[in-house]
Amino acid sequence: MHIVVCIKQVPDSAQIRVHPVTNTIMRQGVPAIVNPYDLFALEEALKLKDKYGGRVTVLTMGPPMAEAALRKAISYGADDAVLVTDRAFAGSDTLATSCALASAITQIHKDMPVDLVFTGKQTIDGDTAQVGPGIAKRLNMQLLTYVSKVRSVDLENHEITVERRSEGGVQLLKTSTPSLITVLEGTNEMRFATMTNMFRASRYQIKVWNREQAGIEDVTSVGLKGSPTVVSKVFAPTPRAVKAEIIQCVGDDPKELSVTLLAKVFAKYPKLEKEIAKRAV
Amino acid sequence: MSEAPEVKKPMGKKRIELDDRLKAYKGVWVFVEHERGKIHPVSLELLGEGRKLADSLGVELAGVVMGLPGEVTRSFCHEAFFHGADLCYLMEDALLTDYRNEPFTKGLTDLVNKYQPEILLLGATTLGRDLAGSVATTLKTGLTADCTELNVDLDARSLLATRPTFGGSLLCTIQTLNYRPQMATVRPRVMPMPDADTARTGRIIEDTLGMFEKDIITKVLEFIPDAMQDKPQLPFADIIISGGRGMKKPENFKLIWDLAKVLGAEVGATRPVCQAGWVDLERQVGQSGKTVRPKLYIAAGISGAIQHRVGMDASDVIIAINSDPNAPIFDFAHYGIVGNAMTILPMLTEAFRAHLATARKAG
Amino acid sequence: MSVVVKVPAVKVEEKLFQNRYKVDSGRPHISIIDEDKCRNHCEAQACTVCCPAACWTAEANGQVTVISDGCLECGTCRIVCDEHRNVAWEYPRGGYGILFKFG
Amino acid sequence: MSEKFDVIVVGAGPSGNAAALRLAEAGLSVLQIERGESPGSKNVQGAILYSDALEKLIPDFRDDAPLERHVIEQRMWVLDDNSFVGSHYRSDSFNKEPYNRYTMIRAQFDKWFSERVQKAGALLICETTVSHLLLDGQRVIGVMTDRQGGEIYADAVILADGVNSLLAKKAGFHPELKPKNVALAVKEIHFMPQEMIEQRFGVKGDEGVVIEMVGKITKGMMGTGFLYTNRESIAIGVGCMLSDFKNQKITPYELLEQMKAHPSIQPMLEGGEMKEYTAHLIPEGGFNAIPNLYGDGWMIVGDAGMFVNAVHREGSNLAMTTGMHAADTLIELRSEGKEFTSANLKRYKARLDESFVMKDMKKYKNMPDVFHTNPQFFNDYPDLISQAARTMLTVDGVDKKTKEKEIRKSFRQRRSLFGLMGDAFKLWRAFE
Repeated sequence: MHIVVCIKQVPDSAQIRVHPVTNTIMRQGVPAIVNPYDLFALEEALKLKDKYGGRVTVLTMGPPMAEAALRKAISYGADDAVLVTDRAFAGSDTLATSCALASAITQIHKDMPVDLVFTGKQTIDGDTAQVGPGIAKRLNMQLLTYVSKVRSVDLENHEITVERRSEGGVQLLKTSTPSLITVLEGTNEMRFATMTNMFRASRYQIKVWNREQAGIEDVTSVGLKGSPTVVSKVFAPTPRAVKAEIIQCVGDDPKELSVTLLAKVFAKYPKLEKEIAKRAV
Repeated sequence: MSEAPEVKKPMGKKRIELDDRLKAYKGVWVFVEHERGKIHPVSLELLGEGRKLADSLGVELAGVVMGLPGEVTRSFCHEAFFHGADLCYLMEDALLTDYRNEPFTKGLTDLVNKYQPEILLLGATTLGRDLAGSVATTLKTGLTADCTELNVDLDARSLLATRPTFGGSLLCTIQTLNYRPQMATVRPRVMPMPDADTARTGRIIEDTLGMFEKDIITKVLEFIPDAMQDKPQLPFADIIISGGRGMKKPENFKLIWDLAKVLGAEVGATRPVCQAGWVDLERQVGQSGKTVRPKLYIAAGISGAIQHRVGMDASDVIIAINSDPNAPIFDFAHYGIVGNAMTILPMLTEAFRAHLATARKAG
Repeated sequence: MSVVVKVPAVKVEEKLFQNRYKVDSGRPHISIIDEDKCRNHCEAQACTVCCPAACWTAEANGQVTVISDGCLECGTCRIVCDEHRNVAWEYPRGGYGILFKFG
Repeated sequence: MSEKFDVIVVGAGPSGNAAALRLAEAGLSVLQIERGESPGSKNVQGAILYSDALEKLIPDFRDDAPLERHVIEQRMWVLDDNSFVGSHYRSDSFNKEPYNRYTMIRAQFDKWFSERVQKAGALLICETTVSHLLLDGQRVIGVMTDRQGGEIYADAVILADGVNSLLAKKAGFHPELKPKNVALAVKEIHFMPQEMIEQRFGVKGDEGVVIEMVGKITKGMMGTGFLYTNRESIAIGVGCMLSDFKNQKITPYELLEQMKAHPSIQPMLEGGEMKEYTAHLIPEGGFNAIPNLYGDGWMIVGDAGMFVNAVHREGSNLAMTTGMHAADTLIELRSEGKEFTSANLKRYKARLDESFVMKDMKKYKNMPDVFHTNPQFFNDYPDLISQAARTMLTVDGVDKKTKEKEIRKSFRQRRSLFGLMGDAFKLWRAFE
């Protein structure tokens, strides 16, 4: 079984700061990490490899420094890593990104047929959750999003059974491979790499492909030209005009504070009081 | 992230600017999502928002209803009319009983190609995101995900879709310049729910899927509804009590559960708390978690970082308890108590309990 | 008499909140060797005063507890316990613990 | 199959990087093991970089090292409760290239340094904690990491594992640190627009200011405060002997908070955004606290070997220099075909004795004791000095001669004349 896991190197969004005056992103001290959602996808793929055998190839599109993300994936146990990097990719939106990745997967497929493609459910920098579906459509693969568990894989009959989170519950789905699976967070816990894999990751020669090597002939299908959407404005959220009314009382007695708070809230929001009173039954 | 270039962007060999074929795309569509016999509230919120967009563009608002043949599916069209739709595209087929990507993508793509809307909106739910991504790629058009605000640029008849980025610290407005339809998914609980006008009615345009079960590779073996699994339903809760790092220890979350029990409320939490495993990931409120819009949101020991704020600041009433008087949460909460959440929460629980007891006697 | 500078109560949690951690849940890297020693044989309980991340708490019943999630890995608690040597102190597993952005 | 290298360097801070760089350049197979996510992610420093030690290792470091500002002005402040007496030394000679002192951000500097080391050919493995040394009798033959299959072998192991150096302690090479031999420093980094810093400190471009502080901010504890200007941030911190924290029951972050609220310091931080809070131990025990530095198959460098000059606030330059000498010792022995035995590694110590490292350590060897036994240096004097300044600078109709007399009197009230002379003598002796 051959699983391709698409990952992305992202800035740790929890550490991002916005310049108070210019509203620009201040990148100093913001670490680049593997998109945390993708780690669930990688671990799920590695678990399948442990169970059914085969290979795991990690794939990313990004600047040369994204190599670090792939190296990390190797340390966890991925077998191969491909970095697709080219100036032509700059400014790609989700449609253009899915085009580039789909094309690269096609190239990987030529070396060794791909049975499954895994991705995280979304990235923490873009939060779009569109690249996975986009790849599936371009490669004409079955799409299984928000998968919380891979129940079984039937290698002989090219079948896979998964649990998929949907709005009101969990769907148990059966489909044929090749298919693309976006993995839900919390599905598993990333393993602690072995020393052997740490050495392997440090020495691994990552395959670096430019646009042509990734099999993308049409330069207008990627980068800015291949992106139907453009960012027309970036701005900071407007602060709310009114600040909180701070409840105070003599001695700051917690009991009195609580009672005062309820009195004030209910006086101003009688509807809320009714809503809460409904719960008295 | 690229800044907006003012140039019209050529695509492939054919289109240089919004060509005549694309100019024919007219109207605003809302995909009406339903599962287990109920419309997803986000679809109604979107109809309310879509109505405004359609009015400013001077076009009609249409709902798209896909489902198994029968009265229930048909009733969703009427509900769409009540909430602002002028017409509905109805596709009934037994293959559309459960959501599956393949038939829904084909059905919606066919409808778009045939009736050519200029804007297509879906809820940013698991279903909506799955379907929107597939349809947009199939149509090779632009899609803006997880929006929190929609507007139109009337000159270009262009949808201005605004969404949080970089963990919510910034917002960006995204346009689809030379492709139609312009697609967006919108977060549940961000747009206000429009009032239903049961006197409203509209046209139903029926169409067919034209697929057979044997064409569809993915099969639904079983559906395990959440009610059986006791999953928290944060986005639709009317009252939410949330805790952050200021709760200091996982054991202290009991104080939050106590208050939630008294009020029949859901329990929420910030990302660090969820990541530390103090509470279930499903309960995370904020940029990478759930967006909530309860009638009452009580935030205990939450500093109010932007990542959390974007998920809850549309709540009707926000009460914050934090020991730091300078915590950003006090900048957008309605009421605040500066103090130790561990001592105030039990007293607040007591106060609510007493209030409910009085209400019980009176009622 | 000298003027006393008024300082608002310090909340170390707010400081630690700015830091980046990868917490190894369920695997604390610091622990107390013999709880009885802290309770009955250590008056000073210096760890509860000197820890710059307030990981150590003196409980009302005389016990000392440690929660190492916010640990800055400085080693203070281990060294300050020089009379009793009652702190089992290891580095967290590779990659876990505090991750300084600036250092 | 376990891996084997010529040398394993534990730690990718300044000392470990210096050692690994030298070894790799000389063609030895080097494995460097770092427990942080990346080099620097576990390290804390003020941070001032003195260029001379680094220059010896990487002459062209200025081309691409992540340096913040070059220091053109040094301020020394003596603070009492609400004022300070200070000296500023600013010279345009500090503005001539090549600059000699820079402010920097350690997490970024260490990462850059490590990239140079890797380019030279050393293999780096991060996110891996060395749990103990592998011993064959008394000889170190490798290390054990916390990962599955974690035994790795080497002819020599350089311990660059920082002030806590658990490895040497576990192996019984040296005893646990004493509270009186380490200072505990806490620090915050505050970000603010570049223009604000330039305006506030009267600098432009890459120019920077360093402020060292003593006085009431340490509440009578032996220690100092500091404030360094980075490009778009300010590092502010305070460090005191751990034994003093312990004896006086002072909480470090409260001490820092009170220092930040000092009327002379608070305005410099206004409008900034605190983005990281750190704490670190500094081995300030001096010459007398230096442990055994080598043995069969092992050497200690940097903070692990207590190489810090507390008086001159030097550490990373000593770390790099010791790392360099440790590496050069191994390179020399290898070229002579000699084993890395204790007897042969003695040359490391000899090299250090010859260098400025041991000379400086020796020169100030009595300083820690003088300060430990004479708290007046951190307690009474700052008060008296600023009181004196205040008295002289207040125009109130009292003639200067009377004022001088008052000042002398107040000094004598706090310290007897004999005590004053004694203090001067002690300081002189310690410095000598």
